[in-house]
Amino acid sequence: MTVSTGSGGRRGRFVRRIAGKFHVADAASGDIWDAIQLARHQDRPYPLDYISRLMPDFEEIHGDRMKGDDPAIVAGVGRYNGAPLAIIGQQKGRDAQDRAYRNFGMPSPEGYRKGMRLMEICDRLSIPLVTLIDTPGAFPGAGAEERGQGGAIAHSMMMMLGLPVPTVAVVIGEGSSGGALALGVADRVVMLENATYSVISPEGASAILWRDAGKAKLAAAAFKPTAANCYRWGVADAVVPEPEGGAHLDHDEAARLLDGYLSRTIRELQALPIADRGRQRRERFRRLGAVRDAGV
Amino acid sequence: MTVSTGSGGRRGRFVRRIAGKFHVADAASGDIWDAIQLARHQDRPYPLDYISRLMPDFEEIHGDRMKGDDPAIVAGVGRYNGAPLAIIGQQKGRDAQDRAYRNFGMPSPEGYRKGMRLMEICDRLSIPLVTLIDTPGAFPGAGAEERGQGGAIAHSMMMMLGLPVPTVAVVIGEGSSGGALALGVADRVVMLENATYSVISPEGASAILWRDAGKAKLAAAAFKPTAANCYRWGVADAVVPEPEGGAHLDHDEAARLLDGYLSRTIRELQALPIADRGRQRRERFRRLGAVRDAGV
Amino acid sequence: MERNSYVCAVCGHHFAMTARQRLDHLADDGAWEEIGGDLRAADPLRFVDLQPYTDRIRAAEAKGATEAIISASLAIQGQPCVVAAMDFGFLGGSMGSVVGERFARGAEVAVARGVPFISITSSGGARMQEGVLALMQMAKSIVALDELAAAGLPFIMVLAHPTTGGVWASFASLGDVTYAEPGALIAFSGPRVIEQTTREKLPDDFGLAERQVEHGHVDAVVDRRELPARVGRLLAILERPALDETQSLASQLAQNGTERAARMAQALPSLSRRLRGRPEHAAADSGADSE
Amino acid sequence: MERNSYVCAVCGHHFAMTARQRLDHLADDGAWEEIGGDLRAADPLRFVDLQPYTDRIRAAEAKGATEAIISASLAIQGQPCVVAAMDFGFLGGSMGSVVGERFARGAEVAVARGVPFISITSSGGARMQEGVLALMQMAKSIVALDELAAAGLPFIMVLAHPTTGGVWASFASLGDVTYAEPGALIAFSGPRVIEQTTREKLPDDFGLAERQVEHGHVDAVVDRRELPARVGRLLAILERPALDETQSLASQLAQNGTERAARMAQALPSLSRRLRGRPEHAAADSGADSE
Ligand SMILES: [Zn+2]
Ligand SMILES: [Zn+2]
Repeated sequence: MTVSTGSGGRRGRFVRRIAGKFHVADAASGDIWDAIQLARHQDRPYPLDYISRLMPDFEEIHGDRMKGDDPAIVAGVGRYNGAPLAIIGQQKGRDAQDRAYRNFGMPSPEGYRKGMRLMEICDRLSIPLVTLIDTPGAFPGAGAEERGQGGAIAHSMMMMLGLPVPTVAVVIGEGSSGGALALGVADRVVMLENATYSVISPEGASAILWRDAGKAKLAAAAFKPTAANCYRWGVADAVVPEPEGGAHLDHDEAARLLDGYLSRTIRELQALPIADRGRQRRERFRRLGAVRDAGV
Repeated sequence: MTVSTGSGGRRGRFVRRIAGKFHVADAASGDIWDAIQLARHQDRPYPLDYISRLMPDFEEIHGDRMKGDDPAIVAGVGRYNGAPLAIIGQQKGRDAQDRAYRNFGMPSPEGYRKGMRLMEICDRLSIPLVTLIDTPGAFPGAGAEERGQGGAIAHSMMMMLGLPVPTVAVVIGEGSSGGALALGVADRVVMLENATYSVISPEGASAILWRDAGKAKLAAAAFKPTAANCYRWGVADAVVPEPEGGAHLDHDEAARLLDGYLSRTIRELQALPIADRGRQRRERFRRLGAVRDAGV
Repeated sequence: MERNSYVCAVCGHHFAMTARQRLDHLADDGAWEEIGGDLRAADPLRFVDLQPYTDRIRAAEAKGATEAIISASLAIQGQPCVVAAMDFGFLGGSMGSVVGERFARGAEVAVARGVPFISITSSGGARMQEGVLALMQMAKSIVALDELAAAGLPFIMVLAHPTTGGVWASFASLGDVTYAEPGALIAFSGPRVIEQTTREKLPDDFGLAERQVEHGHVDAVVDRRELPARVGRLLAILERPALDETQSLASQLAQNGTERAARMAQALPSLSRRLRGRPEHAAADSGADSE
Repeated sequence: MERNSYVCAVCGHHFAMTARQRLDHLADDGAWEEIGGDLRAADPLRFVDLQPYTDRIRAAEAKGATEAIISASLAIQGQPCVVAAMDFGFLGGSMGSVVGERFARGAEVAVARGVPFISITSSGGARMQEGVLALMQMAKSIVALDELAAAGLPFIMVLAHPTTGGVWASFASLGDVTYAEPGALIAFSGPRVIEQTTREKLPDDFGLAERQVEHGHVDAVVDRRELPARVGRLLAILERPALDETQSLASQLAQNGTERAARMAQALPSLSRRLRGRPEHAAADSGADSE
């Protein structure tokens, strides 16, 4: 039996990527909980905060052309470094009224379909795409289910996978569940320093795995969903630094730091032949995971 | 001023096609009204009648993956001449209950979206597509409007135009309005002998143009929407004969006659290079219409 | 009125504008060059309802317009583009062969010049007097937009009152970005037809631009007075960047990928799908050499 | 029970089946060959909830199955294909790295052999104990289906009770044709989560197969006893025809078109879109010679 989780594993393609250049501390569970609080801090910049700083000229699109417009997803095109750039992100609200309007950043199928409409525009007009991920998950409601929440997420992943343009996914806050991954199938997946990325929120896991709503801290410690760990697992390709103390303390500086990463990365991706970009994107997601081989 | 409606017109591309091989009688208005009655005859074969005869093994698909399933549109894949063939058609009902169930063959956006789902399958799996057109029009309802009836028709046309597989549209009964054309952007558009194809139903035209619901016969005579005339205008590429007296008298024979045309035509289209097929399909629809040139 | 873009200064009502007024309003310095202006309506069906179609055409032309649409080359806020503006005053803005033809020629000029295409609609739908040939103009408009998309050029829609029937069910539904003027009725089936067919009682605001935003069919309601600035800003956002060295390198490399895809395709049966679907993927499959 | 496909002869209730039982039931003569059978769950997070993940794996393996999915080559009604069948009995059919990997390998074998791919799902969703790496298996399944689509091969889904969470939000939603077993619960968020989050009171039949047909997400509810015949018939319908002379001619000609498209692409900047979008169209533009 071979445990193929190290870089020397026999079946190289299933070996997760090991962080080389980024210092990964095995954080204490208290630190992980702090990261989760920071990732959800209500003063943390949301997509529209980044957009207004990175792209003063931004045209937001609205509606899925079938049912309605979902304010939990922001989508549009702006001018960035002398060329058009498309953005899709989950948008939380800051005050009580706005939070309700944005449905706490939990998208409905209409939101993902608005995103797919923008992806089609990216395809037609050759516009690179950046997604900004920040959601506790897709909205769990009967109507959303009836209108195809599962299929909307699946199709969004499939469409992102096939886009011929450069794509970058940035987890800017809380990336939870398929509702986050729907916008996450990109050439590069990166996380802000205090962002988290996980299969489920700690509260959800607490209720399900511990059968006790009060074990969220334990769950967080078990999932270890920090940027550093996601980088170590190969789920994140890079960690983008935040201002000292966290992005919520200085939106302008947070946007500048993200700007630096995006400018460089989009340029790098554009320099790749389309064929290589597509192959690398597929191989990136084909590879992720950790398995044992019980054979020989 | 040049009237460019003859084949000798100066601007060849806008000249409508003139029927050469098909005998076109300038039908008296009574004959046109008879054709309209035949096209709508309640014993006339509907798509499922043809399908059961042409393709005993047929798998119908259901649902648009967003809202529901529209019984006014039938879509599926069957085995035809040793290969898969996809069919989409508007389906009317024969008895009162079935007519209501099928909404009198008036599709909702969900129906066109089910059709587009099948077109995607045709694309992925390289399956030729035949559409069977028979509708008084898309359903005029507030809900259908809210769910995007206009966009569904437009997108259906756009998707048909871009399909890389051979496509044949057959007007088998009453082809009225954009609700018919949504399934009509094909390599070949043909009409059964007693079918009609028009911008609006005679009753609709009567109410709007004559401001009198009782002038349907007059409207029919003005529109002349018969297969022979549509062939003359270049809107139909061929007229498929029906059994003596009309398709409603002998479904088996009607299916055999259609079978003969489809077998030959699909084979012909498959022999064309994809590039030529796509170009010819676009040119076909680019050309249609009749204009005067007021210049030089 | 003209100085206020034909919008009532008191209540904000947007009055109808002719196609010429539309183009004067949008174009920098009011300068535009017409495309396909010589085309006039024919009467292929020799159609007569309460009066002959030719009489209707003559009467409409006598009012000054030559058809229900004008396509023109112009610049908006410094951005060159082509605009196809409809005119409800000409036979209810109905789409006959000339409308389809002028629309298509507008798109073709946009492709030839590599500039965006914009349409402002105001139409009751297909022109019935041209019968099924009017219906076919819906398909012709789709072919034109398909050309535009293949050239990677944007299509921007502005829906003015009313946009109904076959116009809404063809090109007007296919904008990359879609604006509507306040209070514009936007529908495939008009309210009267719906009420007669289904016996539904429709709300007063049925199909209005503001409701269409709620239902997800329109991106934004834009006051006409803001329209030139709003469209100009969007064109500036979408403007293609000049090719710099990095990008020409990238496109060279991409071509290499394509050639490999083409070579590989010769070895496989379902080539059309593969190339159509994803050239980069097909190429990846063919080349272990590149890994 | 086994003779009746684990369906109650009295009330028609469909009892749970293991993946092995599924494959035995579908395969001609019960013969199938496993793909990726050596793969076993690892514990990348050293995860502990009420008990260590490694203990859970050991306990599940002790019951006989090696993981929550088996991929296998087999024939159904004479039609060769690959089937990936899930097993709710193994940790709730949850999708961890092994499920993602075996699913992907199944699709890859289908591509290598040029045969259709079928999946039967029964899963509570992502395997939480593998954290975000479990989430990534959703994306991996999408990559696998994308390969399958690029090869022009069908993907047929059979949704068994229950199909929820990340499985429904990834490959299980993407069948070319999608069947469901009677009474199967199909949902992204389970009823309990919905009721807790939104305080909605859900109907008893929430998310059941029969409702999913009404809402347009499933093509047909198929009784398990009919499943081999129904799937076999569909495979026979979709079977690729043998290449006859006409078609090889056509594909040769198509290749000519492609080569021309590639040549033309060298002269144009936005090649990726054009080729991606419509090779036939790009070729048409390039060649006045063919008109
Ligand atoms: Zn006023
Ligand atoms: Zn029982």
